[in-house]
Amino acid sequence: MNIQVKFFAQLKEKLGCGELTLSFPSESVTVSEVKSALSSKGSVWQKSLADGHVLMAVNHDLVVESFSVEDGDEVAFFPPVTGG
Amino acid sequence: MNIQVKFFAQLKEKLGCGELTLSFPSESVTVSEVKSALSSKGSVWQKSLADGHVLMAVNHDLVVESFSVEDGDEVAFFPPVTGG
Amino acid sequence: MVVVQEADFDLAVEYQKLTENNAQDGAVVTFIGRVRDFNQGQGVTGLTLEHYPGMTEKALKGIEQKAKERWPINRVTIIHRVGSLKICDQIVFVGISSPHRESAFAATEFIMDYLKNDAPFWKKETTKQGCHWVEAQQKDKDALKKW
Amino acid sequence: MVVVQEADFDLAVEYQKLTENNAQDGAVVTFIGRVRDFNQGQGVTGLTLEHYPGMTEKALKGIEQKAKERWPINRVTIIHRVGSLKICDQIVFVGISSPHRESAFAATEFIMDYLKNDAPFWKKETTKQGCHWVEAQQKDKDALKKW
Repeated sequence: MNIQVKFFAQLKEKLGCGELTLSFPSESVTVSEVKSALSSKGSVWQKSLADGHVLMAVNHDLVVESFSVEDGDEVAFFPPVTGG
Repeated sequence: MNIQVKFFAQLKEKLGCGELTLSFPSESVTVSEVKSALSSKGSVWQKSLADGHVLMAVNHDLVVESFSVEDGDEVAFFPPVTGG
Repeated sequence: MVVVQEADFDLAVEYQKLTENNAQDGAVVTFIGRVRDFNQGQGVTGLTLEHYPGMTEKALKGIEQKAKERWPINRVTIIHRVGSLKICDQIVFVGISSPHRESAFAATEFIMDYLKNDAPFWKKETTKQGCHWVEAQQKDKDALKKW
Repeated sequence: MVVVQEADFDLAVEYQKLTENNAQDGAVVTFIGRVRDFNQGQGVTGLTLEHYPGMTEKALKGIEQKAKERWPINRVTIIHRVGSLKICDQIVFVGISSPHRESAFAATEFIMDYLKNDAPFWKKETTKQGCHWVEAQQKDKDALKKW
């Protein structure tokens, strides 16, 4: 299965990446497993995503790490929000 | 001493009076004594001013019955307010 | 700033006064009270607002001062109309600017809650059946408990 | 109604939308957030607002819905700007009309508190010394505790 992954704000700048596609052999993974896959891309990725303040969204809804991601889903990681 | 007394809203309508002057032989009286003097004007006055919801002001500040009134003061009686 | 007037007020003009040359206040809260078509009478067609000239201004200034002592708010405007009003007419405006939203919200609501209990205005509603004085409500008294 | 846009908004126009043909709502509360000249940087000259297109609208609609379930409010408008903003520029508008002032106040503040925590916007401040991302504040998280 394939998922789309997006990054925003400081996280996008640190990773030097706003968007990428990830493939998994299984039919679903948890957000935590998406994080692990991304962390294997290097120490900046590992360190940035290990930050407990990073927020996660699947298909535009905030989720927790145990949330299940399926084929075609859009997963996003971003720092705490500061609008308003 | 002389004081000016004002009435507003329902109270003014019930008493058929918006304003009057009262004279007292003493140099100061309490608001409660002003009420008593007014109540002696008749049963409508007595009944209307006995209503525990009636508010009292002296020189444009809300006061309690024990507040002291002096020569030249403006005393007002009115129902609970309903602005806003 | 406290104003008691028969004339209507304009939200855009009041907002301008709260914000012009004001780069320190990130938050502006406004409250507008309007004449509803139902209240204590069904089918309200309008109302007359009586007040106690002189005391109204003093009471409102006192409430403004209490709010300023309690919260870091910079600009405060309170406007209350008197006289004859129709359905949907504006009755009262409270506008506050502050560096912080929580202060602006709290102070605006505080001013309205105290205005409802301590400022000498009285509403007489007109309905198709005639007119009557609006009765003060216990919930307005209760609203003060949160402050 | 939820809008995310680069363009500025006009309080008078938004107030008109909240009140036209609306004889049932006696209370209108508005909040406007503006760019201050100080924040986490001294001498802020402006800021850039990044967002997550698609999710911002969904998050704001969700917050609007939660407010409507909780209070008897009739009309709700949320507007949030994105892109480059200068000092004193307007950032965000929340406007609510309701028959009762307490609901209008509570719901407006509720929406701002949740927007500050759950809507994917990020501010980058520009100062004379350069630019930096604004850090989220604990007090915004704490603000949710009252709801």
